[in-house]
Amino acid sequence: MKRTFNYVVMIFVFTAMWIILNEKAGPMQIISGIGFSVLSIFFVNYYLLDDDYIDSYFLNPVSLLKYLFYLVFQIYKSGISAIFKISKGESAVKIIKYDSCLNKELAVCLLANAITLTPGTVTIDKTKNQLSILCFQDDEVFSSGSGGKSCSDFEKILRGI
Amino acid sequence: MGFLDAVLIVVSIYAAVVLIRVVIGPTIWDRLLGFNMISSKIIMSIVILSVVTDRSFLLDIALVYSFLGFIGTVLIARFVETRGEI
Amino acid sequence: MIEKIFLILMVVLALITLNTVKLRRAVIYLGIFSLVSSFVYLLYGAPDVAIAEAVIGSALSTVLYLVALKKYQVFTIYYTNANYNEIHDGYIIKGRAQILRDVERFFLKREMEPQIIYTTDDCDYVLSAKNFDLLIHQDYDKVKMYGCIEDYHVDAMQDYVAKNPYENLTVEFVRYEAGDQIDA
Amino acid sequence: MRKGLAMLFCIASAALVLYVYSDTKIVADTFVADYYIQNFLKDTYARNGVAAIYLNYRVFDSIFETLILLVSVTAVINFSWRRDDEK
Amino acid sequence: MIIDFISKVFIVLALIFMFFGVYGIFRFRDFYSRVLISSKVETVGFLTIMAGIMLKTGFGYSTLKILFICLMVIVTNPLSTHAVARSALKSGYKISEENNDD
Amino acid sequence: MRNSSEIIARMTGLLFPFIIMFGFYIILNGHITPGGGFQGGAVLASVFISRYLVYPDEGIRIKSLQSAEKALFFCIVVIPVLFLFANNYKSNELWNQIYLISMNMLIGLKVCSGLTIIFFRFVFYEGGK
Repeated sequence: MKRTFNYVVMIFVFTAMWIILNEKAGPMQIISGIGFSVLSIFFVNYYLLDDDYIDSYFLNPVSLLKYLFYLVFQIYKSGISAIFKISKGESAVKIIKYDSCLNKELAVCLLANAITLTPGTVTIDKTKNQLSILCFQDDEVFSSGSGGKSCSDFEKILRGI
Repeated sequence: MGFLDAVLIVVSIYAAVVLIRVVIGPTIWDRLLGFNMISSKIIMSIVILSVVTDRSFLLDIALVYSFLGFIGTVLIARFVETRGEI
Repeated sequence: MIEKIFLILMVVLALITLNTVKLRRAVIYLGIFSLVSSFVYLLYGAPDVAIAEAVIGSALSTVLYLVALKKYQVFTIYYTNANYNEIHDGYIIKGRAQILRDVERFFLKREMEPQIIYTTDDCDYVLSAKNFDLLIHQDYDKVKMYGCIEDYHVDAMQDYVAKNPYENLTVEFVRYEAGDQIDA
Repeated sequence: MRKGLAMLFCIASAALVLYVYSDTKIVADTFVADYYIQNFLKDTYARNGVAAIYLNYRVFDSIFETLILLVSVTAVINFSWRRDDEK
Repeated sequence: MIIDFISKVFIVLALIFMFFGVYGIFRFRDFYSRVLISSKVETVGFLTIMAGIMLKTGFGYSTLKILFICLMVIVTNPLSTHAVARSALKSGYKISEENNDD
Repeated sequence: MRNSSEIIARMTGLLFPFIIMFGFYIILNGHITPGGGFQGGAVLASVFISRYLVYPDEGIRIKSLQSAEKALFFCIVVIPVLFLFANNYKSNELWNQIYLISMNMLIGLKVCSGLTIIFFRFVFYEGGK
């Protein structure tokens, strides 16, 4: 039941993308959009990926929107602090290991993507749910959370995905 | 010459300045970083051009770059990392 | 105005691509060239050609050039210097002493792709890791080169250095067998 | 020496192209182009002129283009032949 | 009128962000600082300039398309940065610091 | 997975259906907006290239792609002969639209299979030590 619901949500997303690309929302576009999204999902399942696309890549739209808003807010916050760093010109760098408290593979990858996207930190490597992060010497954001069991705000949002 | 035309010129001058880093960059990863930055600037200029000339189909080309632009960078980086295997 | 900037960029990129010796750099320059040329096609009102150039230049042609570069053998050279303990651009540019430039030119002439890696690690640490083909250690005017004894490229390198020696540098070759440990 | 000559040639041709671009308006004979631009919509019902030309007026062109792709695929397969390719 | 002014402010702000990104790529002296700061401030400038252009054009299909471009850039831009940084670290370009935590 | 980062592999898999839909969009709207058979086929072929980033092993059936390419080329030769040189439907708008869309589609699929074959032959069979 839940699987069918996920299929319907994904097909809806792809059809919306098709309508945006065509810049027209007539009946012809909707029918062809549904047809091509079903075709592309089946093609990806049978020919390109080993596992099922819906099972491994389904995203809850509500928490995805929450994640996006928080991500943009975070990007601007650290972007402004990055400007001060540029004008100061400091350059001491370190690598820290960060144990994430997430279980799903896709959520960990989205967390790594978000870490890379914020100025000041870049993800280098990932094994299971441990991330190696490259950051500045005086950065305190991730080194404080690595010892204890507390989750950062990103992970609280990403749990719902 | 409108406001957006001036913005277009400024963005292209930025791209030309980043090209200096691509040319003098001591290591090959500096060059790849500059390549990445120039590609994002080209996406910006295409979007601005489509607004200036009021042709919305030019956005397709920006979409092509945002979909497929990372493949070349990833492949070159992997080529350097594995020392000659692709 | 905008066309002129991008046309001049295209000419500059073509000249740089022609003038470079290392082929991996040329692949990157060609990637930027295809980006800029796609934008110039757009400016002159040919969006069909611009889409084709974008797809082909960003994904396909890069891959084909890299597959062609697989034929070249990559020769990994580590460079350590005792005088510096921090990597920055000045180290890389000033550290390019005459000897390193000669080594690079020598391998390029033999149709190999030298990949030079600058480290601040100790010489001993790099020796114990042993994922290099040639290690150059410089301490003011004393240069030591470490290479495997079965590598015939290093033999040719030794002959080359012996044939035209340097005035203010003493170059010494240390060869090790494939399996054993050496101490520096 | 050869590289210097090649650079000189490149700079000269670039200067020529920029000069031609800035100075004169060179346009080829526009007889065929005018006919196509005026009539392609009611001949072929395609709103994109390029598609009208390569699928209707010059359809042989695109047929032979795909033929060239087929021939090049065959050539690539033959040149990269390997011994365990047969199984 | 006021929306037009706000969009202009956004675009000028984006140009300032991008100027800092371009300045930072010449300011820092080693590769890792450059990959940490400059290429990311670039993304901030990208998002801001897209917001300004979306305000300028008003709501329509082209606005949705630009939003879609922004989403795709958010997904794919970190991938290339991650690949470049990882390639530099794996092939031996060492970090110039003595107390690494690994 | 030989030396490929897990993050790149996982996030590239997320993009597959989007790229496929975009390629079909470029092919199908080739007669209205810029694009067409060759460009859309190249986009579809780059899906297979990015699949190489996810699973770098031989999981592609090249033999079936070869036979598909030959069959598609046969169709490309036959359809203009049936339609364009028959002279009966030349002034009918609907038939013209169908002809344009089907030709674009065939050319796109053929270019996709051809470029995919070239890429995989080069990567797996050519250029080894």
